[in-house]
Order: sequence, then C-alpha cells, then structure tokens
Amino acid sequence: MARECKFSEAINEALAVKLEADRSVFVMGLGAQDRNAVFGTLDGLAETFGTNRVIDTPVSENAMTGVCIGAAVHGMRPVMVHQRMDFILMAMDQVVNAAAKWRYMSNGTQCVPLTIRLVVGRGWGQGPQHAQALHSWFSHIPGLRVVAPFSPADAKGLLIASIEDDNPVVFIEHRWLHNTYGPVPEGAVAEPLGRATIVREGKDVTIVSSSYMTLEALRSAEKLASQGVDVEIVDLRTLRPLDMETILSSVRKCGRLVVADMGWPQYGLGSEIIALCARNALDSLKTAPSLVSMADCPVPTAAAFTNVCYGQARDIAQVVARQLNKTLDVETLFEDPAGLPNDIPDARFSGPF
Amino acid sequence: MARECKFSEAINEALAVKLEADRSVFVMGLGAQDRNAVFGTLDGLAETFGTNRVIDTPVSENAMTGVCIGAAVHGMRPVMVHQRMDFILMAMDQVVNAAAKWRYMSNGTQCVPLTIRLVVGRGWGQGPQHAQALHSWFSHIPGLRVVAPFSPADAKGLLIASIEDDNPVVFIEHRWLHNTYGPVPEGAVAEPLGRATIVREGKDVTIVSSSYMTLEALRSAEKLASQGVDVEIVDLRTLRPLDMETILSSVRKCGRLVVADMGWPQYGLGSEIIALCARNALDSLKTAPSLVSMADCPVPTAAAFTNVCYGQARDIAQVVARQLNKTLDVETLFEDPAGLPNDIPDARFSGPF
Amino acid sequence: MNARVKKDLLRSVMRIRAVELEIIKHYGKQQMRCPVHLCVGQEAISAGACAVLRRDDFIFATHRSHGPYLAKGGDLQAMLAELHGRVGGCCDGRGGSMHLMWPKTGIMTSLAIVSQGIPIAAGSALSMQMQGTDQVAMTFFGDGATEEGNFYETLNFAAIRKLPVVFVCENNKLATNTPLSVRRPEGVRITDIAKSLGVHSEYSPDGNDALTVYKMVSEGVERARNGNGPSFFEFDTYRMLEHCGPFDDHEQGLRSAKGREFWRTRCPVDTLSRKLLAENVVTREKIDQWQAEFVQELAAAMKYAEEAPLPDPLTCFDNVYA
Amino acid sequence: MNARVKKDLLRSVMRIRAVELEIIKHYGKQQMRCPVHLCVGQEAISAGACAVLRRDDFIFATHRSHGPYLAKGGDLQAMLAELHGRVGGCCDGRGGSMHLMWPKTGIMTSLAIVSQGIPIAAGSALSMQMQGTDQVAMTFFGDGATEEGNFYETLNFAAIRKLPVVFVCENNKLATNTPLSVRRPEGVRITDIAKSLGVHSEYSPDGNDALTVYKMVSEGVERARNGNGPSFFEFDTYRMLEHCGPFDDHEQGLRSAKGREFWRTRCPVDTLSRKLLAENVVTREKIDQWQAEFVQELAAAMKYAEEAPLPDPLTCFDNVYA
Ligand SMILES: Cc1ncc(C[n+]2csc(CCOP(=O)(O)OP(=O)(O)O)c2C)c(N)n1
Ligand SMILES: Cc1ncc(C[n+]2csc(CCOP(=O)(O)OP(=O)(O)O)c2C)c(N)n1
Ligand SMILES: [Mg+2]
Ligand SMILES: [Mg+2]
Repeated sequence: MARECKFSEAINEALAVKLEADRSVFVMGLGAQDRNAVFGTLDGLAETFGTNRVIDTPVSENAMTGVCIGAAVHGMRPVMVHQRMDFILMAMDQVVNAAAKWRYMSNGTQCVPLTIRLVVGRGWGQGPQHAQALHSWFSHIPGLRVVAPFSPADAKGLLIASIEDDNPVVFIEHRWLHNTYGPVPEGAVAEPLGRATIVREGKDVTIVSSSYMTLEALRSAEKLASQGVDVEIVDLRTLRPLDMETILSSVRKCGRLVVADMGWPQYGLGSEIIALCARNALDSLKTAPSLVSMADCPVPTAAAFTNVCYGQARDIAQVVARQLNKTLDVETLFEDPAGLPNDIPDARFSGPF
Repeated sequence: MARECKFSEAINEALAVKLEADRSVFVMGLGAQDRNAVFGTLDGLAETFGTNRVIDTPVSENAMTGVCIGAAVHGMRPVMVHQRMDFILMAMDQVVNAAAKWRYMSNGTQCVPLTIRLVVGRGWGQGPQHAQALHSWFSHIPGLRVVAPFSPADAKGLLIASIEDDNPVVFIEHRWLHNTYGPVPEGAVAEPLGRATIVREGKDVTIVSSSYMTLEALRSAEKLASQGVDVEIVDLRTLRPLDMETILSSVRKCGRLVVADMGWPQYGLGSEIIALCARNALDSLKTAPSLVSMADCPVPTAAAFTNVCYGQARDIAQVVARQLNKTLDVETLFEDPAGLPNDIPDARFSGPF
Repeated sequence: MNARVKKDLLRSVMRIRAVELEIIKHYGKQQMRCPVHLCVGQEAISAGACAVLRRDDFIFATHRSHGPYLAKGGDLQAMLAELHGRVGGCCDGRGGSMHLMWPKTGIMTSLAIVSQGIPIAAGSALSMQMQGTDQVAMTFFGDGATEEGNFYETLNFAAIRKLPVVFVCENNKLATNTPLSVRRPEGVRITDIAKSLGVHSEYSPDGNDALTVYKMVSEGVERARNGNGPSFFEFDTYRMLEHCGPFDDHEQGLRSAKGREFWRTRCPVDTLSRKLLAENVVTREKIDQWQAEFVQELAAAMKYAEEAPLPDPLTCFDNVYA
Repeated sequence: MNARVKKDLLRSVMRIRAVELEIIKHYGKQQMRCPVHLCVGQEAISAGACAVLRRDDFIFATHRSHGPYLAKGGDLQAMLAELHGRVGGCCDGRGGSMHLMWPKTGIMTSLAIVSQGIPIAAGSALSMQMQGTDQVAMTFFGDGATEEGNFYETLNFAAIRKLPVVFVCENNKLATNTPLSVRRPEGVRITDIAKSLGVHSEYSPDGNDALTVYKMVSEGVERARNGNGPSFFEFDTYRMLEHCGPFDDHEQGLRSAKGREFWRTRCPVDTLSRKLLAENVVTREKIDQWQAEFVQELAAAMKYAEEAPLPDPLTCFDNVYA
C-alpha cells in the first residue's frame, strides 16, 4: 500500500528491497558509508547489508566504474552512486566506450546490468562544477538507458526496474527532489522503463518535462489554471528510450508544445522533443514550439543569478501564454509571499549540499 | 593564392604557419613525433619546430588535457591532437569541467585558448570504440566552440582561426576527409568561426550538413540534379555557435529541410537543426523535416554492416525525394560501377587506420 | 631560518585561523550562500609552503582554498565578497569559496573537482619552462586527490619534462567522511608512490608545523627554480571541522575524539606561537597586536562583503566566451 | 616444472606464432578488413601466463588480443571468422581483431581503449570474491596502459580489497610508435610503481621465455586463488612488427635494427624449442608434427572464415539493448 514518503526514502527503499532480495545487487560509491548517506538515500544500508555490499571507495571514479562493469558482466547488479553528476565526467570512457557497447560487441551474449545514480546539484552556491545536468549526453548514446524520475513513487519503482534491467542505466536524481513527498507503494514493485506519464491532463498546451522540471511545470499549471489556461503535462520519466507515443498523442491533441528542461538549451532534451514533434506531428503544431531550459551558460555560484539561470514555473507560464496569445502578468501571478530565496528548495533546507 | 591541396596538408600548413608566427603555439599529442604524423597532418613539424614545441606524450589523455589548459591559461596556445575522438572520453572532466568553465568562473579575466583536434574514425573495421562522432556532445556545452570543416580550405582557415581564438575550441576532422583535395589559399588566412556556407545553391530542399557529410550531400545533389531536383546545401562548418541566419534563410527559401549528420540520431545535431527551424521557421516548413544520420547503434566492425550503419548520399537522396513526393530509383541512381567496398574512402586507401 | 621568516609564518597561520573563525561566526546568517570547506587545523601547510614562493610564482588550490589563498596574498575583501556572492568578489560571485583566485599575486585558481588542478598546475609549469622564466608552479591537494588518475599521470609527465612544479599534499586522512584506511591499503604511503614515479618526494608527519613545511618545501622550490624538476611533499595534518560547513563533526560519532585530542596538542597556531615566544622571536605584545589587526581588517572586509552590490542577474550571460 | 607443462608451453607459443604468420600471409587479400595488432615476438607472455590458469578463470585482453585469446583456449575458427567480419566470428563480426572473446574458456573480452580492461578485470575479481568462488581474473596490457589513470586507480583498489586479480604487463617499450623513453622518466620501473601501490609486484627482463613467465605468474595466481590478493608482473619483450598491420616497421627508420637483432636471439619460439630439444623434453619429430597440425588446422579455419556468411546488414540494430 502507498504511504507518503520522501523521494530519498523511496530510493532507500528500492535499494533495500533489491539488496534484500538479490545477492547479486551491491552498492558502491564514495561516501557510501558516510553519515550523510548520499542525502539520506543510503541510510542504514551499510549497517544492514554490510560493508561488502555497500562499498565505500577511493576517489577514483573512472576505475570504480570499470570495476562495476567487470562485476556486472560476471552476474552482479551493481548500483553506483555519485554525489554529483559532474564527477562522472571522470568516467565517461567506461560508461560510453565500455558499458554502452558491451552487449552489442558480444552480439547479445554478455550484458552489463549496471545502474549509475547521478545527483544533479542545485542551489546554495553549487556553482559551475557542481550543478550540471548532462542527461542529454547520456541520452545520445545507444546502449544506455536514461531514467529521470519526478515522483517518489517513480523514484522507487523506476530504480527497482533499473536495477533489474540488463542494460546499463543512468538514473538521474535532482537534488531538489530528495526532500519532496508523495505516496510510495510498499514492497518490490517495479515501474517499467520507457513509459512517460501524464501527470496533469489538459487541452491547451502540452508541457513535456522530467525530473525536477515536472515540479515547476505543475506549479505553473496551477497558476495557469487560475487564468483559464488548461495545460497537459507529460512527465517523461525515461529519457532514453523516449515514449514517443505518449508525447506525440498529447501534442496532437493540444497542438502546442512547451518543453521544460533542467539542462542547457542547445543540443539537448529540449531540441530532441521539439524535433520529434516536428518530424512526426508537424501538421498538428498550431504555433512554434518553445523551450524553457537552463540558461546557456555555466552555472554561476552567486545566489543572485539563480532567477535568470534556472527555468522556472514563471517562465513556463510565460511561454505558454505567449503561444496562446494571452497576456499574463507573471510577476504578480508568481509572487512568492514567503519570499523564499531562489537558491534553496524549501525553507527547511540547510544542506548537506 | 589557392592551389590544390589535401585536407591533411591544409591542416599541416595551418599548424606550420601558426608555429612559425607565434611562439606561444605548440602541438601536443600521442604520436606527435611518429612517422605516421597523425595521418600526415604533423608531417615535418617536429623536425622543423623541435620536440619542445611538437610534443609526444605518455598515454594519459586526461592529465595531458589538464597540462594544456594550464599552459593556455598562462599565455600559451596549445593544439592537442587525438588520433580518435573516442579517446577524449578519458579527458571529459578537463574539457567540460575545467576548460569550458574557466573564462566564465574568472568573469573574463582569464581564458583558455586551447584547440583540441579530434579525428572521427571510419571504416576498415574501426568498430565500436574507434569510430564515434560525438560532436553533438561538445556542442551542448556553453564555453566550448565546435568546428567541423568539410573543405581543405576551411580546414586550414578554420584551424588558424581556432588557434587564434581565445576560447577552447574542439576541432573535428573526419578521417575520410584527410585525403580529399581542394583549393587552399597560401599564407596565414583565418576563416572566421561561426559562419556556415552555402556550398551549393538550390531551391527545392535545404540540406544541412557538416564535415564528411557535406561530401555525401554534394554527391547526392549531383544525382538529384540529374532527376530535376535542385537542392541547396548548407555546410555548417561551425557547430557551436550555429549560424542560425544562414540556416533559417535557406529553409525559409526552400521550405524543406533534410539534415545529414555523421553522429547518432537522438539528442544530436540532427535534432538541434530541426528544432531550430521548427521554433523559428515553422510556417515555412511545407513538409516534416528529415534526418539522415549514423544508425542508432554502436558502430559494428564488420564491413558488411557499413551500408546500413552510415547515412550516405543515397539515403539523403531518398529522403529528399520522399519530401518532394517523387519516386526515385536510388539503387540504380547510386549504383557504383567501380564497386568500391563501403568501408574505405577511396580505392587507394590502405591505412593507417 | 631567520627570525623574520618565522614571524611571518606565525602571523600567516594566525591570520588564516582568524579568517576561518570569522567565517564560522557569520555563516549562520546565511549570507555566504555557498559551501565552505574550512581549513581549521591545516593552516600550517598553506602558510609554510606559500611563504617560500615569490609573488610571481603560481599556485593552484582546491575546494579547500582559503588557506592557500590567504597565504599567497589573496585579497581578503575580494575573498569575503566572493563568499557572499557579490560584485567585487574575486570572481564577481561566479565562483564562491571553492573557486577563489587572485592572479595578481599568483593565485591562478581553485578548482572544485578533486585532482583537477594537478595537471593544470603542471601545465602552467610547462608554460614557464617554454617561456624561459624562472617561475615555479605549486599545487595543493588532499590525500583523496592522489587516488585520481590525474595525480599519477601528472607526476609522470612532470618528471619526464622536469617541470618546475611543486606538488603539496595535505594528508588529513579524510575524503569527505571516508577515512584513508578505506581508500589505501595498509602500509602504503603516498610519498612512496610519488617517488616511484620519478618525482623527488618527501613526507613529514609534522604538517602542522609551518617551520617544517617551510624548510622542506624550500628545497623543492629551489629545485624547480633551478631547472631540476618537480618535487612532491606529503604532510600529515588534521581537519578539525566537518568536511564542508562551519561545524565540528566529531560529536556525530563519525570520528573518534581521540584524533582530535592528539592533534589539538599540535595546533598550528598554538604550537608555533609557543615556540616562537620561547625563542624570543616574537613577543606576546606583537601577537596581540596582530590579533587586533585581524579583528579590524576582518570587520572592515566583512562589512565590505556584506554591503557589496549583488550582481545583476542578467550578467550571467557575460563572459561565457571571449 | 614438469615436462608436460613445458611441452604445452612450447606448443602454445608455436601455435600463436603460426596463427599470426598465417594472418600476415592472408592480410593482403583484404578480406580481414579490420586493424590487426599482431603479437609476433611477444607470444611467450600470453602462453606462459594463460597456462597457469584454469578454464574457469577469466582473462581480459587488449587491442593486441591474439596471444591471450589463443593461449587461453579461444576457438581458432571463431577468431578468424571474426577477423573476416563474418557470422560465426566470436562476436559475429561486431568486434574484429581488437575485441576477441570466448567466454566458454574464460576469455571475457578484449578492449581497444588503452587501459580500459584493467579496472574491468578487477571488477570481475570483485564479483568472484563476492560470489565466493576460487576463480582468478587476469588482465593483459602494455607498458602504455600503465600511463593511464586507470592503472593506478585499479591497483590501489585491488590492493585495498585483496582482489583475486593478476595484472600482466607486456612491456615492449612502445605505445604505437612512441618509445617508452618519451613516456617515462629515466630510471623509473613500472614494477616499482605497482609495488608502491601495495600490490605484490615482480619484474623480469625475460618476458620472451615462457618458462620464466609461467613460473612467476604461477605464484601470483596462487596468491590470488588463496585469498592473498592481487599481483602485478612486468615482462620485457619486443614487438617484431609494426604497431598495427602485417609489416615490419624497422625498415622505415623508426626503430634501430639493433633492438631487433638483440631480441631475435631471444625469439620465444626458437629459444624455447632449442631448450626443450636440448633437455629432451620434446623431439624434433614432435615439433614437426605440431607444425603439420597447425598447417592443417589453419587451412581449415581460414577456409571456414573466408566462407562463413556475411552478416545481414540489418542485424546491426540487434542487441543494442537486452
Ligand atoms: C572528481 C570528484 N569526485 C568527488 C568529489 C566530491 N568531493 C569533494 S571534496 C572531496 C574530498 C576530497 O578529499 P581530499 O582530496 O583529501 O581533500 P580534503 O577535502 O580532505 O581537503 C570529495 C570526494 C569531487 N569534488 N570531485
Ligand atoms: C585511451 C586510448 N588512447 C590512445 C589509444 C591509441 N592506441 C592504440 S594502441 C596504443 C598503444 C598502447 O601501447 P601499449 O599499452 O604499450 O600496448 P602495445 O600496443 O604496445 O601492445 C595506443 C596509444 C587508444 N586505443 N586508447
Ligand atoms: Mg583529505
Ligand atoms: Mg607497448
């Protein structure tokens, strides 16, 4: 049965369930035995399953990834975790040149059931080297699956499915989701990869989003509804393979498309979704599609920049209104009475970063 | 004055010219002093400029990239070279986390005038780990420039401009262009970055391509012309920043768009160009845009696969015809009387690979 | 070692400590909205090593950048403004605590990716060699950084080309909260690895003694300056606070208080001041005077930082490209 | 060492040589349309090291994969078909010479990115440890591979966790055409680096003697099998041909003929056969008989490979995903 859980608890449950059920599953990452437990997601696991199954490591991302690949090829199901996605750049060779190609090179006789959890940092001065969202990179690569859940339930179900999947899966967690709540089913329920979900039905404009941006899309939908605009939100959940069916049928219905992405605008998810619709649903498009994304610059550290740097509910509403030729006073509409600073997810937030 | 030169000679000339003119320029790469001279592009340079300016290295891509960054920040203009683009995956941290962010983090007080030459391998069984074209990855990253010339003249002019540019530039050379000929101006003539060029004017369909795919596009254009189809070819030359102006005005004129890309289809250059046009020229598009790309799988080694794996002139012609609702007997049209195998660029080709 | 140098070293460790304590005091106000990796307990290494350098020598630091930044002459106002994300910060707010830089005095940058600066420092040494200057490049990093391929690859290259670079490893036996014992096999010493790579390497357990650091590193800098190539120094030290942030993490059961007790007796500030007082190299009055100076300097700098203008958000698009 | 083992080693080096020569003979026909990194001159290391292993032990090879593949029992027909890009090749044509594999006898894969297989082999050893088997993982690599961060990072991890892995470095002093002298400082020995990382490490200049290799590696495998952790072996050897392809590159002025002359006197095949003939461990007749067997076996395998069906191009989309 579903109870309310935090996203980080949902991740923790998925890991505990799999560690319990399957001796071939193990967890590896720098800080795996650390009290912060990778933002709580590993809480208690080393204690319960031992330090031979929840493994802390040297600071050696590249070799550690290779180690996990080697173990995976020989029947294990490792779950790596990196506290920031930025650090995996040390290990791109192993991820892309080895893991993604392995099954193919062996013509299907071997496989790499490896899950790599990557946390996208944001806020409190993460800055240029600790806040990148490179999901589009991984999604470019045949041989990888890419998952980016929004809801706690999906975090659990999709992580279980990722671990059970025989392919290398890049599992992306936005730092600002870890403390969000939602109903999460008990037990070992996998949520199939490759399926988007409509988190809000509507008829005027399709918003395609994933991970944290689905939260921003939902916030914008609420305000837009108050202005008589009824958006539909497609939460992608899996970025590779994309659920073309769900995306296209929503766009065909609404005739308008906005993509809300946490990554950079060029050569990324935004362009991919727009191109997909232009190629397959051109005649349905009543207006030119739009993209709300990370600003096309490195992420500066100072809090003052965040409002411009990050695409937000307000920006989504703005482009939705523009597509509908509606004028919208977004400043008033999105005024925040709490006056929460823009570099923290909620008032209680005080790290760890 | 322009004479006929090979692409590899044009690269060589650009390097020689800059090494000669500017003491801050140096060349670094594994095999820099090797007789194969990185497919001839470094011929004679170590002899002329000495092994302190044309530096052979250990097999340490990541640190060597860092070394070049450090030198660049302190006033040097290093030109790194990698015999395959695949190897730079060892150094993505330095390229993306360091070089691309450096100027930004220093708010413009420092810069990294580093050029990284990457060779895209193809054919003769290069296989999954030696034939990747990851230009779209680099193009996703703010702070990097990405150049991918097609003609020998551009190879020279754009390489000179890349070396002179104060930003980190990823300079992409397709292995199958190294032996192609074209007129190349003498001297130190830079060709400005960021400008596409129309290599063939036409009116029916815009083909957007770059690097080796421009050659395929030209081949397809010739055959299409014989069938009364008049395509326009936009050779991008620079992939970041894109020359939106040139792309859009061609698409607005022709109303039809085909992208021919040497990379994978999802989350890549193809989608970027299509999305660009969908967002900015939706009303001009008479038909849904199309993409000819690398097959969406790792590159298998066996020669038998190449016909399906690589997008070619024939495939471009096919989608052009389809957009125009024309039936085209591509098999006959593109029959190769020489019967050249599909895994070598020309009959004389015998390595090095 | 002459008295002038000794005094300067004491003043340097004291000043670094004073700045860190001031940051701790103000961090709770949530105006320094960036992660801070404080160096309380580790001041002697920055102070000792940087004191050897000339102003035109370069250093490259890490996420734990405050010590090297201050020791190498980085501007205090610019540092605190940077931590506050303000214009006038040394990166105008773009970098924060992990990216401090002050090129005017040779602080080229600080980098937040573990080990990233190691080859970059070697590259700057390569440029010095190419340009025929007699400058030296120095890079600071932790024990954790030596586990990254960058470390070994760079030492090898530096040794091959005899680069004028000095590698300084602050071994606090922690990477975030993962102890060295989990990250290296028993009996392995980082210095021996560095040595095996062909780099002149030395180890000292006395990393909290700025005089020891100064003496050892002097030799390395001289070596580099004279064209005799790179050197590596490993100094044991102790991180008094949590990895990131202003608090002490011993209470949370992560580390035994024993380590802290041991290293408290080797506090870089207390031991050196005691020693120099005993040697009559410095007087209690002088020390008090310095403290007073720091208080004043810090109050002014903190005020400057807190009152500096916030960056115009739209300038976030500036300087992505040259 | 008993006579059976010696004879097997001789047969093994002879067979590897015979296969390489056959490939050279046929390469000009342009039917093997992939790069080939031949191991002529280096056969003793593969033969000696693999002879120590059990069938259920794993090996991981590099771009220069033929030696380990043949020595560990890889199927010859599947190998040649693979070089021909045909169905029935060990990867059905997807891998080519650089990616030979034959899991049935523990040849897990060969990887074309320098050093990539080193951590992967350690990972398979980790899985063996976790699964409680007494298998051993072995990985072959060149001197060049030891310059990649992967090498050091992996040895460190293997030592920490006492993994049952044996690292075998074939030091031919070349990476493509770049000599070791450009890639390592004078006086540095790779074995010392490995040792400094906490891995039991040994070096021998006699890498062309399969008996030496066998003896030394035996100890490492036993160590691994008994839970005593990883070991590293560095063997000097010599690449007789060009880096990639069937030709001799000495004529092109890249390498002095002197090295070749020296190493010719240490040919893995000739020296061992002479020795075993002198020891009466093997007879000339036996050797001739083997040669005849190789000729026959190779003729059949080459025919099989040349006549195997080409893959259906459309199957290129298969098996990207499970
Ligand atoms: C490549 C990379 N991996 C992981 C991290 C996360 N991280 C930040 S600081 C740190 C600890 C580094 O330890 P050490 O090098 O000893 O420096 P110390 O913090 O002890 O000064 C880690 C792992 C990072 N920034 N970069
Ligand atoms: C990461 C990487 N960099 C460069 C190359 C190109 N390359 C292929 S083989 C080779 C030489 C490797 O030398 P070594 O490891 O000594 O093996 P050997 O060829 O001598 O057997 C190089 C540099 C590569 N394949 N991968
Ligand atoms: Mg440390
Ligand atoms: Mg070698």
